[in-house]
Amino acid sequence: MPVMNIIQAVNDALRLQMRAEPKTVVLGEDVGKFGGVFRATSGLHEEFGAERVIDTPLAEAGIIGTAIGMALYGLRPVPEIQFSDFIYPAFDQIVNELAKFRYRSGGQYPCPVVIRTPVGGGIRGGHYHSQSPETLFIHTPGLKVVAPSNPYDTKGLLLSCLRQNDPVLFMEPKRIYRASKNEVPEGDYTLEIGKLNVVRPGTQVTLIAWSGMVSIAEEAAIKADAAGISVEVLDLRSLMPFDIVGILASVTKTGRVVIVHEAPRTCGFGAELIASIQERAMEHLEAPISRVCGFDTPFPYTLEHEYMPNADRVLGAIRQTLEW
Amino acid sequence: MPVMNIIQAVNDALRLQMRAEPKTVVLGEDVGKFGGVFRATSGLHEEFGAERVIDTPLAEAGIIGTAIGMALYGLRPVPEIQFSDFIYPAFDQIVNELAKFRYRSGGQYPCPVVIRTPVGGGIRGGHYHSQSPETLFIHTPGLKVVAPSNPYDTKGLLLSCLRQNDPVLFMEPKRIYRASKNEVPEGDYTLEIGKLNVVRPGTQVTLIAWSGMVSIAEEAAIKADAAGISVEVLDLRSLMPFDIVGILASVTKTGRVVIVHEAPRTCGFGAELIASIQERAMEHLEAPISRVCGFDTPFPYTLEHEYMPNADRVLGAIRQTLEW
Amino acid sequence: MVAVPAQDDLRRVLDDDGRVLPGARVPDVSDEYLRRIFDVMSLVRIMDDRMMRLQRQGRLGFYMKAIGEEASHFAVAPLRAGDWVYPSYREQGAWFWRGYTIKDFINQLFGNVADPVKGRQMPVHHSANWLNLVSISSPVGTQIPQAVGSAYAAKLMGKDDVSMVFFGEGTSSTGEFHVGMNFAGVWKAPCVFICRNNGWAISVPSQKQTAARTFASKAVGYGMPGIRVDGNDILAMLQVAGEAIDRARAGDGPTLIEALTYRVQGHSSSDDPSVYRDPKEPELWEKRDPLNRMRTYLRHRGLWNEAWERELTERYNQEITDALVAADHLGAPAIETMFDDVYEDIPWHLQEQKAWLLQQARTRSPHFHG
Amino acid sequence: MVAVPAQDDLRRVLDDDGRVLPGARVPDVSDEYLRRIFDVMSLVRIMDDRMMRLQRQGRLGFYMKAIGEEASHFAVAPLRAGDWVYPSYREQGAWFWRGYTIKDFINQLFGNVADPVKGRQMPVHHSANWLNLVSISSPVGTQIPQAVGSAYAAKLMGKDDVSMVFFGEGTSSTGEFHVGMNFAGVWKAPCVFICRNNGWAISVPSQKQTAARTFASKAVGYGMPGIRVDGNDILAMLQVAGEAIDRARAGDGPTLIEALTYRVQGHSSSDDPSVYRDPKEPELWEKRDPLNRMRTYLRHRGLWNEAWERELTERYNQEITDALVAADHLGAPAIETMFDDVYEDIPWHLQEQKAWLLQQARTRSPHFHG
Ligand SMILES: Cc1ncc(C[n+]2csc(CCOP(=O)(O)OP(=O)(O)O)c2C)c(N)n1
Ligand SMILES: Cc1ncc(C[n+]2csc(CCOP(=O)(O)OP(=O)(O)O)c2C)c(N)n1
Ligand SMILES: [Mg+2]
Ligand SMILES: [Mg+2]
Repeated sequence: MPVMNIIQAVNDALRLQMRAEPKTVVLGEDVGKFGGVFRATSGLHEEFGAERVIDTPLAEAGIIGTAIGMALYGLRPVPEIQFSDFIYPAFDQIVNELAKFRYRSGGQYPCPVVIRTPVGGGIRGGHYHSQSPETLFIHTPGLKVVAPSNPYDTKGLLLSCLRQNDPVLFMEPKRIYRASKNEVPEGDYTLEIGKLNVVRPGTQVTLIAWSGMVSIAEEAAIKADAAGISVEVLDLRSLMPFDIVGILASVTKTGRVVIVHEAPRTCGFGAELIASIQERAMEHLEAPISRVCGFDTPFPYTLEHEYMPNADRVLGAIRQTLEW
Repeated sequence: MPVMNIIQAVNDALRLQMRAEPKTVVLGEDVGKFGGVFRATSGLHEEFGAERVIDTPLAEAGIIGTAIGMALYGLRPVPEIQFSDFIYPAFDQIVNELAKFRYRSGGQYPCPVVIRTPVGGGIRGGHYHSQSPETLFIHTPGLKVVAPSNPYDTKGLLLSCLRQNDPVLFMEPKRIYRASKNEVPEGDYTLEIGKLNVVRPGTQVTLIAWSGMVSIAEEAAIKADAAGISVEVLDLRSLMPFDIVGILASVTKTGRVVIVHEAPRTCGFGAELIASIQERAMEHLEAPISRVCGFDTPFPYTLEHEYMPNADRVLGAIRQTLEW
Repeated sequence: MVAVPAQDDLRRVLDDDGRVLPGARVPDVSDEYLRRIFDVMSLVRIMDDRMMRLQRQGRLGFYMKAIGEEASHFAVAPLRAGDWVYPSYREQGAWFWRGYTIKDFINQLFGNVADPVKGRQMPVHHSANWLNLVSISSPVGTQIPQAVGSAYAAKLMGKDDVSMVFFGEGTSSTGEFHVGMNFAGVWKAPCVFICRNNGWAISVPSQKQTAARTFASKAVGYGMPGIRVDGNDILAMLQVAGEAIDRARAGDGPTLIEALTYRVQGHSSSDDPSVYRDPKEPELWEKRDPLNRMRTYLRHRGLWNEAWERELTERYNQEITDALVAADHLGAPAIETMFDDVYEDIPWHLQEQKAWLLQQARTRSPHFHG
Repeated sequence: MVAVPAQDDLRRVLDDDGRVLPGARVPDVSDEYLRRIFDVMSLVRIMDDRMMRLQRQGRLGFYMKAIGEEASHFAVAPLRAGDWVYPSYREQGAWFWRGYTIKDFINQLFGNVADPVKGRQMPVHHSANWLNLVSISSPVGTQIPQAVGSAYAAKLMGKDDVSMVFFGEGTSSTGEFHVGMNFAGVWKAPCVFICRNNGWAISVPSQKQTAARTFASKAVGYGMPGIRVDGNDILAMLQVAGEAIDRARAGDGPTLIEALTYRVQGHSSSDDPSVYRDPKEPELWEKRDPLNRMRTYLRHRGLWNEAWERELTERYNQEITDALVAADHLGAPAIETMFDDVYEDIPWHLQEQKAWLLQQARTRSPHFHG
């Protein structure tokens, strides 16, 4: 099996699907000849032409707004938002339109648009090239939110997203776009949306992460292991819907939970996980569920490493959970 | 003391402040001669003229974008977003600009804009006249979020907001705009932002609510009382920052918590409250914290009463919490 | 005050009294077609009147009238059935013309079990995919880039379908208007933009929306033709819409049409225009009423007589009454339908919430219909 | 390919070689003023060059050059100190002209403890409230309605300050451009809009941004004058900007200026234009280089000699070197400053997070500066 990075996995999934399904089109800023600022759509313009790999004017509301109209008419648009920090001009189209079209039309108008967008910090991008906005979309009924952490999952999940009929926010962890590599089957395969992956089995503490934080969680788990603590690492992969069964299976086993995310702590998705777990498994919990998150400040530039969760902080939380 | 409803309290606060501070200006759609679709700015145009009570073109991004520029230059703009459902075209201006201006400029450019907007359901307004979007703004560092439930708090908190130097989302509970009445001092007074109000003291269960749900919570508490259950009702009033001290004081006393909000359950502010409470007071909790919320669907029209939390549902949650 | 427009840049065929203007070219349309338009235009007038009365009686939550603006709806008349229409909330004529029934319309207003959108949206937010009429949204302007997307999609898929989108002049101030128009220009999308300039956006007069001389002139910024037409002149409407549709279908790109008309009454059933506008202003415009002008024109052309109009008025009134009676017997959608159509399948958390609600409903709620 | 523009609708004073065009009116500015402009324009060129080399050496995270577009920055030159400027990320000249120092500039790039924005933003996102230069944002277009708000505020407060806002031609596609321009038109706001049309928005050529004939023509839709100027012609720039500023200050409302120029190099240090554009295109434009043209003009006017330019080049190079050395000795902002300026006061939850981080830092982090 070839080894790919996440960019290549995205590219491969798009190419396969565009070959298989002529209705699939890609649109966004710089996605054409340039192949996207991260090169995720590289080569697609050459293979499928400017009509299916569309360099749009600079307007996210236009990218999503027209993608909605394309989907209603019968295409399968895959808009790219260059950085998730720039998704907000399209926010109305996403939360008031895309998310609600099927519902508000009584099921008449499904709207299968898959929005790809890089998320997260760690690239010295400051306020506007680092945000992790998943909460905003998870809180919006009608959207699915998928957040893979590695190339294999990226390809399989992206192909699944492109073939189902609900709108999806597909979050790509930009910090590890190239750094994360694993074996990826060449041809077609899909992964079920809504299922977590037990990245590392363990018995004492459940560590929940997604997207760019999975590798941090693994690092922390390895350090914990060295200190004699057995940590089970869950990669959620899909945030809406999220895999409550998989989470509870782990939590009822360990009784202790640490959640890691990059987004600001307050009202981050970690809060929902805590709420959902304690509602269903309070009697199994042996300590408060703790969170290692981004701080409740805008994402800073110089101090970004101080801002972002790291393995030491996660390890600290693991220890505290055990000591409680 | 005169009795006012919430609309009158808003109007009174704006009028007082506009008299006291010539830099205060009101802008938005229909806020001028018409006095706003809910008449909250009624009479201001007559008293202060079209230059300070500005009917804008139909563009929320323009309303907030220009308000930001006004505030930077030295005015005290108070934009109205006609329904909070229509705030999303201004979302980029709010989360990427307004919220971050002070921070990103190293403190050079404070941006004191107070956005007033009606929230919540119950007026047969369907998808787009009923939303409760607080999570999105609480999750955005740099914004304050204030959500009064009655005229007295509305006036005192609005005056506070207009006199402090951070941007605020001021959420007004439209369902009870006219129905909620109480005594309101005529002149000037302010209430501290960030402090909850114990609406009804009790001993067995802490019931947390804000905005339009406070009256539902009270109704439930009265029913509970009749059934011999003593419920302490907290009106949060301010959601960012929220009054953790006040919450913990109640929770450590009762050990049982029910949270009520209209917004969809998943990633609603209830989740954060649960997370924050269990992190700090796990040992005091005698049952899982439960939530009575809007469902994770778009806000429906015909079935809006089935959608919205009501006293019976809250009472049910109270009972379950006690039975746990 | 909205001035009666300068003639120079305004396309007209009929004068204010419904007579063909000297030198004007009458579009080449059949008698039958014109009579059908008059028929549907009358239905809109009748429906608006009946529904507003119902609303005033407290039997309907909300309504929005189009009185005085009905001719502009018939920009859809030259379209084919396969073409797509993105209406705003004030183009009842577009719905009826394309085959949306009185029953559909009334059931939507009541949000009952027969409502095509299952009671999900407020009154006047219709949707009819079988007629290529796209679900109406309350946030204004969002439909504009969407229509451009459909237009582009048709082009890409090698079909010659045209998309048409309606919006008010106030909506031209939104960012969505700009991005939609701009994409359409760049893509040469087969899309026709109908800006109904009815003078008011709730309480805000059109002069406060823009400093541009006309709304049609905004087309310059998008490299497409902008045409200003007397929106109360059915013949001029049919003509400019027909030309724009033909251009679009021929691959010559989009057109912006400003249909100059007037909102004779309140913005919606919740509005009271006496608070903010001079009551003489609507009077001025009543003389230019589109239905009256069309009637006069048809009479001159020998296509109208009183008996015919009386008959159709009675027929529609009866149909509306029947639909109302039927609607009265139809209950609300079942409570469990609240969880359908959020997604294609119902995910676990909604299954859980649904089960909980049904449990609650069984034991407590007075509203339980399930 | 970005065509060399038609002459007809383009305001020019100098030809491509820096000679005054027959019949052109030279703006009435002093020799000293022109020499100052040349001085600052040279600084921009030198700074861009040095910083890009630094970036290539891996000593700087990111940089954005303005090479070939510098003349357009001097739209700010006719402003008064009290006027407000909202730059985008590519107008270094506007900063230096108004008094932002080389040290400020370099400290910002390094995000060190002397950075005026405390290391909060990426390189090239300056802010200088003491110069009425507003904090730069990465999301493009957001500054446009903001500038209109400041312009309105000045008017309301009875001051005659003007606001000026810069953006690229790509940014004219955003909704923010539209809403800002439209509000400005309606409010007759004293605001000057400078659209730097440099032909490209990253990899997207200007013809893919709009089907309008020119960007200046978009002014029609907002009822304001739109002027197209040779943005590489310093005299023409000063002239049209001066006129627009005067109009604004006199209460005659806003103006849109399209400054036609060209992005000779990559979009930013992260970009590689060879992937998407013909390398011959920049060559064409190098002949129209604004600094060369200005130099020639000054020489003809007797205001330039080699020694002077050599002296200023050396002086600036030295100042930059000094500032770099100084910057090297300045550490990052203290870790606890991360929690300042989110709000005026630090609320409890940030106090808690700050205490936690300091505790962590003390025990673990290698990056602890506090
Ligand atoms: C984005 C958004 N903001 C505000 C509103 C509230 N609103 C509903 S209709 C309306 C006025 C629309 O005026 P216009 O576009 O001229 O259409 P008309 O009602 O005249 O047909 C406003 C402000 C809305 N629906 N959507
Ligand atoms: C809202 C938003 N979307 C996307 C981007 C990414 N981006 C940064 S610069 C740029 C191109 C801007 O082009 P233009 O406005 O012509 O300015 P120029 O870079 O040519 O000076 C893009 C797409 C952004 N910064 N903001
Ligand atoms: Mg209107
Ligand atoms: Mg450009």
